[in-house]
Amino acid sequence: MNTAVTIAGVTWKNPVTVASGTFGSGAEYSELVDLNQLGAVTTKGVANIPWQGNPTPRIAETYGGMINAVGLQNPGIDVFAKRDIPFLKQYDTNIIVNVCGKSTADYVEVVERLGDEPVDMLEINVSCPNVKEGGIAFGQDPKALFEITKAVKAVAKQPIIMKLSPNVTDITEMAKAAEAAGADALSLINTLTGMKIDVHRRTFAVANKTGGLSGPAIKPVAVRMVYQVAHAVQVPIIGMGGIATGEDAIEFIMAGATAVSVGTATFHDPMTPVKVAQGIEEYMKRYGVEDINELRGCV
Amino acid sequence: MNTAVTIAGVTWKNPVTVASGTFGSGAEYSELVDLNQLGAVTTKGVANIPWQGNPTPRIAETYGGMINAVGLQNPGIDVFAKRDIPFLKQYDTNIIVNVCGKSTADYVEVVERLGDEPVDMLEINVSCPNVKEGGIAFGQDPKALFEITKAVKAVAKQPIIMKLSPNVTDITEMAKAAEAAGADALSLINTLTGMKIDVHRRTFAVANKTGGLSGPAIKPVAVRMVYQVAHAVQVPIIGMGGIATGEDAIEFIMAGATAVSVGTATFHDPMTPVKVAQGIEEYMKRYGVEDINELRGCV
Amino acid sequence: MATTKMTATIIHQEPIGTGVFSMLVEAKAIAEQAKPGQFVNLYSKDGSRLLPRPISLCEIDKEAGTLRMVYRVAGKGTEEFSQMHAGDKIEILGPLGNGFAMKDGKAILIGGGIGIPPMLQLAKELSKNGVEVQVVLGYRDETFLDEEFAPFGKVYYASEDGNHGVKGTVMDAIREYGITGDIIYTCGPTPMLRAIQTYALEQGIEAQLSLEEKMACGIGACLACVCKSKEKDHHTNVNNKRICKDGPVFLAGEVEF
Amino acid sequence: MATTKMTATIIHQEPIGTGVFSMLVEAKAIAEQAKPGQFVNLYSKDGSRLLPRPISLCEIDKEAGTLRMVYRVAGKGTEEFSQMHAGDKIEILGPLGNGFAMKDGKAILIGGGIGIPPMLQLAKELSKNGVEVQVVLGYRDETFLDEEFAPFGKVYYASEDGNHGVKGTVMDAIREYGITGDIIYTCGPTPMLRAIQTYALEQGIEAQLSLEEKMACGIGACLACVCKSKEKDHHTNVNNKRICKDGPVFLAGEVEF
Repeated sequence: MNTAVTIAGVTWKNPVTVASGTFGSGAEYSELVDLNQLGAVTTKGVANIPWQGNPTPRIAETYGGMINAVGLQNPGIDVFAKRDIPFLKQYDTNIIVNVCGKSTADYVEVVERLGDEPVDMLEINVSCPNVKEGGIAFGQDPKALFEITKAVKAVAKQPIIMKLSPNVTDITEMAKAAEAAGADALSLINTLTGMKIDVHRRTFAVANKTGGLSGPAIKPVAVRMVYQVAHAVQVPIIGMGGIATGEDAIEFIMAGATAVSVGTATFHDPMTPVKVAQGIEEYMKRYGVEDINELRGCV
Repeated sequence: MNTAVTIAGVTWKNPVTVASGTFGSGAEYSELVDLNQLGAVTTKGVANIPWQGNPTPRIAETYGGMINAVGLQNPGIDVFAKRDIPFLKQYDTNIIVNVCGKSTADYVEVVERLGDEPVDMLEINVSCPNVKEGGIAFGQDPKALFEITKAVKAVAKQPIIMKLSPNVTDITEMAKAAEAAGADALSLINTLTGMKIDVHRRTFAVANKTGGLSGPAIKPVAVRMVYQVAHAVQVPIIGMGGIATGEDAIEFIMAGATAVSVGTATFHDPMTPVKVAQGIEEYMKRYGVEDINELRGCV
Repeated sequence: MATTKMTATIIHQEPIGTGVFSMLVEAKAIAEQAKPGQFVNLYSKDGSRLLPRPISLCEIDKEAGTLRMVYRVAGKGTEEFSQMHAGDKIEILGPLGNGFAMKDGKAILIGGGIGIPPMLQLAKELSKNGVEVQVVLGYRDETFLDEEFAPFGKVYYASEDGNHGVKGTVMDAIREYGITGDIIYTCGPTPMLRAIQTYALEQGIEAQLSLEEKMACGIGACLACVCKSKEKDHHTNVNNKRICKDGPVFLAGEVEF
Repeated sequence: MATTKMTATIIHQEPIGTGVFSMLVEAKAIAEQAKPGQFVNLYSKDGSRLLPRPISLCEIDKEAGTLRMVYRVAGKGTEEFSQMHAGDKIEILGPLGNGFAMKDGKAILIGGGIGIPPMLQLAKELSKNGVEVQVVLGYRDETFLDEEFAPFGKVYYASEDGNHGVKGTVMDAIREYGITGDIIYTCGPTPMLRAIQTYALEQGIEAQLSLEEKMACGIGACLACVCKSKEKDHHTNVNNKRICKDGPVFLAGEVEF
């Protein structure tokens, strides 16, 4: 039984990684989860310099999900490269570094800086709804997405995954722009922009007013977008949005994803990423699937 | 304590109606719910001629919600006007007729036809994601929305509510287009386009492949959009998307809605629309709110 | 025939087959109104599952005010129900649908799989009405509920593995045993219903088919659960009938599915 | 200090005040590791509520392998917990956070409202260590848990309505009763903690403050629950500390909140 997948030339032992921002750089969860059992670890977004992030409260539970407005707090590339990459290198898994920035120059700087680091793939976060200056501006305009992708690709030594925002009228237009600019893979979906109001306190539940909605609640939107994008471009897709079980992962793979990320569900049970990987194997056994790649886009 | 609200000159005894398509024309639910206790009844979409709708399965449960692809099956305006309007006239509530069509001419025909009928408001469905020929095409392009709104307004005798699709990059652009064309009110959000795959049968859970995602799962997206639109236009808003309790309704009102619609939650409990109206009163009593209109947009 | 939404109390629950459970609830207002072939909506307590599960009525005891539902665990909702115990409360809406129209003619009741339960109350009432009842039950392998039909008529079996009665389908059993009658009442999987529909139309005998479809409201408002009708339907004004409201029982001649 | 995710069994639960519950669970692996001021994540069984509820440890019995949590019903999650009974299972992750650093100096333990419970285990352990313990408890009106502090030290009260001890805040009680000590340990609402922070910095005595913030992961990964730190934090490389991981207990001089 083969669970290995290859994305932009990088082979993963199984198609499961974690969604950026839900898993730190893996150190905290490594006490509870065996990182060796994941196809890849995707780190929290890292910028060229340290970011303070947003004021608190940064998160709120919603029905079947949550909204977050952490605001990409991160220690900056220097501390990250010195501390987090060596930590992850101890494990037999791929390292995907999520890169964030406020300008094209910021992204390019981080991507260049990571060129000589022992990381396997870079995921470019152009879709965070919680940071005003950048990110999402690139993620909601196909031309801007094309330009940032091209700029990043020009300096990148690792395969580039562009992470797409679902807060658009036509996700395929965005996917095509990223592909045309040379993206090696796409990951989708980032969070849906949401808001929660605390009616008892008459105030916003997160200090940023809006936050990114994630969790099982949004899975149908994510599956739909993965399906649409898989029919619009040739590059591989890492699917995410509400995955909590092996069957959820299979659903994304059937929609056309090559791999999947587990995010919010990890907050409900730290073992979720590993359970999803195991659940994929159980599904394959139950239905006699020899190779996970057979299921991709099968509907 | 005042729970009455006025929308485009029409006064509702309380700010609660039902979301189009979840309540038929009220006849079935009238056996379980007292329609007199609702501010308005919003009917299922009606077209100029009968529509067959989509193949089955038309619905699937999702996490904290559901997707539907009923495809606007309806008996056509003639039967509707002869049977459903007189039925609803028996009750002390406002009648909002939801109008659907495949072309501008279709919409105009139904709106004209309803001009002499004793109905209070018309809601124009330009955002149904489940019908290929029309609807959503108007709802995702501000120019098309402007034109259809203008065409409808030119012949309308009742106030026109334009129902907006959430499947857009910028909902405020759509809201502004509808307002500029003379819309008297806006209702939002219609459903998010979603997909569910049955991994055991390796097929789509609804025959239409995609369907509209509704239910508490999407409430944060709906609240965010109502808040954005309330800050972008002057016309009143009927807010909807996942409302299941009085506090949910208050959340939408605080975000800027004048009234609210209860939809999917009615499938879980037929009494929900009435319970929401009661829950609003309970909230007002608890916090000493004299007039529901005080809470509108208070965050 | 008022439909009631209420909180029912579970009186008894037990597994009666692999993944098949029998639940008895006290729901007086619904039991008083219910008839064979109708169903109820059961609601999950878990907030992630909002839609009701439509479950057919297997037995209706108007005096005791109880309903019996026999159902198969097919997902998380029915799994949740199966873990409930006597004394637990469950939200229920019913009775829903039209139910079978009981006639005087010699009856063939055909149940397939989890379509078998609604035939039990029907068998009981027809038998009480003095009608001659023949029961044909189709199983994959393991049987359930079959012994309870014995008091009401002759019971014939078909099973896929051949361990019970005819190896094959209920249609094979009907042919094998030469079962004849004036009217067929049936509930079961779609291929079985289609075969019976064809058979009944060929034979020119009345067949009442209980159909199934994914439902939301359960009362005819949302138009999720339609089937195609041969003639334009009076209510919908198109060639669609609402399974939850106009059905679930239809005449073989009026629907296409 | 390994953190364990496990299924705990509820041994006992009872209300000990209006909307305040005391839950005792068997969770040996966590109890063995836990210390005063740490907390656990409790998980809802309802699929609509995915995030854990962080609950402070009120008592830790390493021999019995039990944990006691005293919590207020503040929403649907805690309401669900409050309806559980002995024998029920609950998912739990812990111990989480740093806990109090127990010192030798004469101690002032200050608890406000639902910040009172974690002070009980602390009082017990400090007392066992031979430290002189003074306890100041602040309530809105109704008291709870206060009698259980008596064996470990002198207990002072403040209440908003004045029915218990000083009418006013815990700071009013400290001034009114002239309470002095070498070190303050405290948990409670933010305004109270701010007042204590100011007081401690003015008086030049150590104060360990247990902070609260909306949390997601509970282990320091998601960066939801930060507070501002006076100095650049070693881990985050910005002036933010993670309440769930670096806290919840911080020195008065190191955080701004």
